[in-house]
Amino acid sequence: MAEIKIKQVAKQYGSTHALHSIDLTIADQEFLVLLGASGCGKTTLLRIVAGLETATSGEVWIGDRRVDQLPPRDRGIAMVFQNYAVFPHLTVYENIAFGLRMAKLPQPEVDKRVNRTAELMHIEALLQRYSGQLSGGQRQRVAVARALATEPEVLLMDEPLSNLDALLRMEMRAELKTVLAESKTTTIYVTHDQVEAMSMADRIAIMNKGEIVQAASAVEVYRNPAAHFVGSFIGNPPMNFLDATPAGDGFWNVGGVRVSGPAGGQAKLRFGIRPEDIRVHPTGSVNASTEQQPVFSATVRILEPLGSHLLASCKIDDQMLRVVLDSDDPIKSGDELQWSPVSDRVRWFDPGSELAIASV
Amino acid sequence: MAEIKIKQVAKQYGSTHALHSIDLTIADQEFLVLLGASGCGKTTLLRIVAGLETATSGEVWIGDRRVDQLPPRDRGIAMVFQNYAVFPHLTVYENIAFGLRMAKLPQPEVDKRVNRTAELMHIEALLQRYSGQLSGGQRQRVAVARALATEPEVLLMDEPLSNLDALLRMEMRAELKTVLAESKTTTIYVTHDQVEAMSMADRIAIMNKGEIVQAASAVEVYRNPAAHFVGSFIGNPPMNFLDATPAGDGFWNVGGVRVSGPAGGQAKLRFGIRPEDIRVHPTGSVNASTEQQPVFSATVRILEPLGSHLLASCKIDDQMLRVVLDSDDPIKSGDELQWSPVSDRVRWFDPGSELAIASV
Amino acid sequence: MSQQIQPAKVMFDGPVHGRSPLHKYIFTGVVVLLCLWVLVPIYLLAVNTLSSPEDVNAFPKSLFPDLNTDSVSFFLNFAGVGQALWSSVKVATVTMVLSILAGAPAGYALSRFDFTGKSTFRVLVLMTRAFPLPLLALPLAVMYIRIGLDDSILGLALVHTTLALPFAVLITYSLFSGIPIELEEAAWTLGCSRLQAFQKVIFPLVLPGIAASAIFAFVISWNEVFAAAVLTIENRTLPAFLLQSLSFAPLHLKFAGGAVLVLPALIFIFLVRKYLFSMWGIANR
Amino acid sequence: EVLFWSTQANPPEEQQIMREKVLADFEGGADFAPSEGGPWLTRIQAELQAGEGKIGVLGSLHGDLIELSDGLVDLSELDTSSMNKTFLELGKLGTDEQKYIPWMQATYIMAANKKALEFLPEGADINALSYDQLIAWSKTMAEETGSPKFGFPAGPKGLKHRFFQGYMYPSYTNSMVTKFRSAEAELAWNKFKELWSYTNRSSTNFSFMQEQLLTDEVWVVFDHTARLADAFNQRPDDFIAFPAPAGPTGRGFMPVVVGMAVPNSAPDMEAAKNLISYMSQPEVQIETLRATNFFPVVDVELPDDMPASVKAAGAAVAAMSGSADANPGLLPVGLGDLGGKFNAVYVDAFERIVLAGQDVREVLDDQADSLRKIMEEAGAPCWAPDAPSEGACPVD
Amino acid sequence: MYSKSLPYMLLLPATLFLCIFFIYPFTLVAWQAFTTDTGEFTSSFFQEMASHWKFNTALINTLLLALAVVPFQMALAIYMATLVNGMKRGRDAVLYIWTIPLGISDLAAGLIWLAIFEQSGFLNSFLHTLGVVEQPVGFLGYENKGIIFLAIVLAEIWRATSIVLVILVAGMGLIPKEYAEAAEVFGASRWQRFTRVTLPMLKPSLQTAMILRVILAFEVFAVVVALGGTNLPVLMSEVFTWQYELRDAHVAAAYALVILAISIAFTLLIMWALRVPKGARV
Ligand SMILES: Nc1ncnc2c1ncn2[C@@H]1O[C@H](COP(=O)(O)OP(=O)(O)OP(=O)(O)O)[C@@H](O)[C@H]1O
Ligand SMILES: Nc1ncnc2c1ncn2[C@@H]1O[C@H](COP(=O)(O)OP(=O)(O)OP(=O)(O)O)[C@@H](O)[C@H]1O
Ligand SMILES: [Mg+2]
Ligand SMILES: [Mg+2]
Repeated sequence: MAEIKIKQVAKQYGSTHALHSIDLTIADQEFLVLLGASGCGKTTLLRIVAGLETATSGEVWIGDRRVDQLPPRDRGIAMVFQNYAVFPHLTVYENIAFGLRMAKLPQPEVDKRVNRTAELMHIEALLQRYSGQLSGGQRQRVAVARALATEPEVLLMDEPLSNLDALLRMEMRAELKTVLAESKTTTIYVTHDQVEAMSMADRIAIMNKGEIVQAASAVEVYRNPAAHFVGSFIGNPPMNFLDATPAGDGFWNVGGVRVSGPAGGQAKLRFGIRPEDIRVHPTGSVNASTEQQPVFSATVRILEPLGSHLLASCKIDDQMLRVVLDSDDPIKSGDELQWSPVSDRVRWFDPGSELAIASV
Repeated sequence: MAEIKIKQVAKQYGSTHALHSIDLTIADQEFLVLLGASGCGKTTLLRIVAGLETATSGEVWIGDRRVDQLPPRDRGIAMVFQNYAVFPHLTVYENIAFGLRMAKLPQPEVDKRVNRTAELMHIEALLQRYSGQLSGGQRQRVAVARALATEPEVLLMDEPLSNLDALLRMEMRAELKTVLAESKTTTIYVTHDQVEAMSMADRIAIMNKGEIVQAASAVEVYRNPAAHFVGSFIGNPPMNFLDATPAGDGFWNVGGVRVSGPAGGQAKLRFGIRPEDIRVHPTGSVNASTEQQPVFSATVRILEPLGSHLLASCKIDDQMLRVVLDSDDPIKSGDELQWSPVSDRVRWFDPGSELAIASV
Repeated sequence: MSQQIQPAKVMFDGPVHGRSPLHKYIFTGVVVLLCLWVLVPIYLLAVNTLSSPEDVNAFPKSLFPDLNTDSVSFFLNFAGVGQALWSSVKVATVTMVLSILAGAPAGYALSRFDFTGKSTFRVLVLMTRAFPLPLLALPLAVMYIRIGLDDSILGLALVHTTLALPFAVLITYSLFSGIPIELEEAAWTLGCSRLQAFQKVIFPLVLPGIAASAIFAFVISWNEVFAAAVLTIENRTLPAFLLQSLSFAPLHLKFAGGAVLVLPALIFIFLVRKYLFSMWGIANR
Repeated sequence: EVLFWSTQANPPEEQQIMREKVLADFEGGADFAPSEGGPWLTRIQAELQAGEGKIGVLGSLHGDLIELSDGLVDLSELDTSSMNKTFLELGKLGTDEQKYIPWMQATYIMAANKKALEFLPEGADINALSYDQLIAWSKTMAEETGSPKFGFPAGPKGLKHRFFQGYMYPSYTNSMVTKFRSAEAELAWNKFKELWSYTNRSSTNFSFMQEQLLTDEVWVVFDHTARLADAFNQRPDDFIAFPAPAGPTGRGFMPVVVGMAVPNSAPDMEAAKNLISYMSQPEVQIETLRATNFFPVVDVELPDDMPASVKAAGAAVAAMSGSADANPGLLPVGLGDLGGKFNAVYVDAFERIVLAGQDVREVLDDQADSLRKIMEEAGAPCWAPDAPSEGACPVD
Repeated sequence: MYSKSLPYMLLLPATLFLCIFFIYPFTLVAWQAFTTDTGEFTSSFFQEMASHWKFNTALINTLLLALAVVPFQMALAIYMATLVNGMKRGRDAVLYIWTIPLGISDLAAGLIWLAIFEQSGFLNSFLHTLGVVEQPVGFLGYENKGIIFLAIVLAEIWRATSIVLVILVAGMGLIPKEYAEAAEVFGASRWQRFTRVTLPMLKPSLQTAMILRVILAFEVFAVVVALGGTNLPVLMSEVFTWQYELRDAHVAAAYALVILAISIAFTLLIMWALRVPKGARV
């Protein structure tokens, strides 16, 4: 049983508040991904759970034990460091075996596990090298292998795949997921890669400036961002936001178009729609005034080819709107675009609290 | 004028061949992205261009000068190191100013440039910190700022944004691109992020095991991979490959379906199609035997939600096929899928040489 | 991949650009010159040691005298030299071990923690070196006689340890400061206690520093005369036995005695040199 | 085993003979442990303070033993009949008890390389030299050979103070203390300055003149008999020994006495006293002479097979004490632990007058104050050649 | 993450050592500097010391020697350390040779250099053989205080540079090469790399080496006596003189305290000058 409970944990470095009161529970065997902007406190949180940093206040529980005062080695954890921390004086083999030797496993077992994890990480050919003789990505894989080999109850990974190429990363992702599910490990996984987050996470926790803004399943986080920040942070390209002013009767004026929205007394709202939830009408195929659905128009400014797609950045009333188009769409910069939102995908936010308004 | 010419450069570490004979010319002011698997020699190549490593053989030219024997500081370059190498004994300000002080710029100029690049990298609030007081991503941005501040003729960047969140990375990408275009810098940019590569590169060079496999524009690399490796490496998910056996008359048998292909005497070919170039037919809407186009069927095995899409991994005759579906497709694991390739998107490869066969 | 893999001694094969042949000659020249600067006086000591008494007193002196080992063999046959040599080795070894055992933890604490009294401790450690030992010998001897430590290997080693401690503490402190704490943290998360992390990670990385401290400790003990002369009687160390009578000895014996003393220390340094200079390319990633 | 803690017989060769020859026959065995003055003193002080220890017998100079006076046992019971009475009296250290038993004696003489003899001033007798002749001789050598050939042990371990106390002052003032700042003393210092101008400049590094004799750095020297021995033993034919020079008030000279004492803290009193008795036997004294070049303090017939150094020094000492103008002085008595400072008065005068070139008169006046203070603090009465005094020896 | 007491536990063995084998005897000795034999408190010993005609000379000589030796030695050691780091072949052999003087006691070193400088020594023999001088020159004569001083400086540099060297070499080995590389890429010349990267990152080792060296320099003794006799009194030789020749333990203790005070003052100065800002540690 390795449920992790983080209770009101805060951390200050001098006058810098790295973490404001964090509350988060990671269920036993759960795979939690921590997402957040650079410098928002992810590493700090991981280090506090690992016992490498003392929280300024708050409690950390692993299983039934309060671990705040326990040294790292008594917490049943392993960690992949953001900057690897591969031991320079040991070969790759001995690096991976390090935790096993500490646990006094017999040599055949050590050998077995080292070879297994090395194979998993595709570094079996490098076992006799020293870290100075490895490439960045290879070193990172050694760090992951070292943590995996110990088969900990709790695994903390700080951007463990950031230096790997897409292909390898995809493979690693799948293997990691399988291995960790098999070994019933509770995992906190920090990443910047949203695809990674989406595809691996049982649950995603979104951090912003030292606070957890939302912790929910991938789909939930994506579909129903709890706050403006989540919407703007998740999704590539992120959610589009347009200002909305009241137009009476639960209708709102968004970019010159009347849209039905929440019935509330707010003086202002924000209309949110994901780029891929935008349906573009072929030129001339709709008549905005006669359509049932709201039809917006936007001017295309920049076009970016992304291989499988085409990303169009458009303007509506000086506001930015990004639309994902099929890569062979014959659109040009300067074109006028007519579009409608997929109706149940529109989200509304309060610009004051920045929080989402419960769907209507 | 800072064209970079790399001529037959090879590098061996002891008996490890990190680079086989590399030939590559980067035009003046070009933005070249280097893509390749972990450990394929990207960093090594950058370091040789920078002068931090001596090539075992070959020549490096920058502009009109052969620079092999020149020390790094005489090469007019700046570099962002994969592991940052931010000076721990200097504040962020002094780190960024380092190159400027070496160039003996007057203090007001130093001040101006440091502040400008720091702002660009969103680290203006951290100028008085030491690197030990920064998060991983912040440190990385310092490394980038330090290199940008010197406004070099040639800029070498080794995964400069790998530790940044998607949002910031997108922003940085755009700003980097603008700044570098303005300053007419010739750039070699190593990344693992294909979106980054696609959106930034004037040209992408794909490396594999110490060799350059293809160097071409983003679209070209994506659409017309020069080799099996490129197809399988680029694209997320990558290109699907299916074995093809001759069926006579320029037709080939692929997964039990007759497909028109190159007319050649090969005993075997490989049929390549990108996941997003697969058109799925709604259940029951086509009859494979009456259709003009080839219709394949595949069994869905795994479904992965990726936020905006749904990735379905299917099987055809024990071969793996990945298909990208709309995220609200009601498909289930075990379903039978009927699909056709978008016709001019099919690519053929020779399984022996692994090279693409010129389109028919 | 069956290559012979060396540890990455990366520090040294840095960029080699910009060195013209002239630079290389100058470089080599300077190195040779500095080697001579060290070796020539040693050679002269050897010359005087291996000369006959007449040659030692002759003028002008020859740089290549006839070999004469009388003076050296006088010392080697000197009654009690073997015993004294052995005592010296024992004392120096105990000193070495003790000073590292007591010094390294202190150096570690200084490098890793911020605590009240840190600077005070550093100054206190240094005071030991900054105060003339001979003055301390009297109270120490009285104490030793009273508590029965007098004339023992251990007793003398304890005093020598006190002398060597500042070296051990400060050197290990400065080197520990150079080791990224993350390596240690990684070890902790992999199941190491602080002590184990120290043994398995920090220790190998600072081996040069430890070796340096060990050499200092050994040499300090080896060459220490005063305390040795006061605190030991039957277990006299070699310097106590020889060195202090050297100033009364005739010239040729002075040199031979000096050489007899120097030689073991040189052998010791030779033996540990590879630890002294073993380096790991520590990168912080 | 009795531990014989000595400041003498320190050189390795002497140590070895002491152990292997001199002490070999002592029943019960003795461990001869020589050491330098610092450790020697520190160790015995520690044992005395602790009230227990390992040292059985102390062997050292009169001056060293004075300081330990309170910690030494009375040795009156030992048979001292054949010993030099003057020395025995010194051994009481101004008390009623026999604090130490004389062990051996020595004195300071001159030695010269035979090459120097050709420069000897006209009509000078090497065995009855005067200070003026010594100066003239040194001058001739310096001028003829191009470099000063007179050497003087003014180094850190050199025994220069003995020269001033026991040789120069008695020869010029017939006093050691009382006439410290007299006009005669002024003359003496000026003479010495003159001599110094023909003295080897490196003398301030010289401590054992045998070394400089052997290297030919200097040809004529003044030093302790034991510190000249090597020269005679190594090259007996090249050197001669002769008496110290004479001044207006005679040929001043001073003996050195080394004593043996037993500290209160000695582990085995009986054995310690036995060792002292053993050491006082004539045969042992002769063996000691062979080992150390210090002469016996009991009446003995010296055999013929003595080392060259003993023969040469013995003859010179005999000539010196037997000369018509002999003016022997005594070691300071009753100074207690001020002996060092007493010596420093003379050494400082030397350094200031000769080395620093300060005004003789002023320095003497100044140092006389220090001397007076020391004498008063110690309350020591005068000793030869000064006339006996009531109370502290006065400094005029 | 550690308990507050851990650092103190780690310091405990060293502290115990120091208390028993240093602080205790030290207190007894230091006490003597302030009290008479009968136990009265007095400053007369310090007055006696300060008014002694050799005190100023000894103090100045000591400081001058340290000033002449230590900075040069630091520079030389740093230079040697960088030379060694730039070497590929023969590195171990050269380092070994350069560390040889480490094993040589100051007594032996004094002996060796005396053999060179004395009148019938090697230097004179050499000059004589070359025909530069006819008569051997008395380099160490009391009138040549300058030469004596120079000889002592040479001998001290020869003897004790290796102490600094070893500490610095070990320290340099821990500086990751990536920083030098980064500096090089950003246009730093060899010298700039050295001053802007190597030296600052070497600060802890520099500090240690310098403090130890300075303290040892204030205690120079054996070499000075060997080469200079009594011509160049230094504080440490005065301690010996007062303790064992003048037999005045009080004044000797006062001298010792002076050495201690200077040493501590310089230590604090060096610690301050070479401090590493808190955040700048690795
Ligand atoms: N000092 C060395 N000794 C032996 N092999 C080395 C050494 N340095 C690098 N290599 C090998 O050379 C190859 C290329 O390394 P390089 O660092 O260039 O890879 P890379 O493309 O940058 O990889 P990554 O994306 O993982 O950073 C790797 O397989 C690596 O193991
Ligand atoms: N020692 C320190 N002193 C002061 N501030 C610090 C210190 N360590 C971290 N910080 C600050 O605390 C904040 C959180 O840092 P943390 O390393 O947890 O960020 P992160 O979320 O891991 O970021 P990244 O994704 O860039 O690695 C950052 O703003 C950082 O600047
Ligand atoms: Mg982080
Ligand atoms: Mg790399």
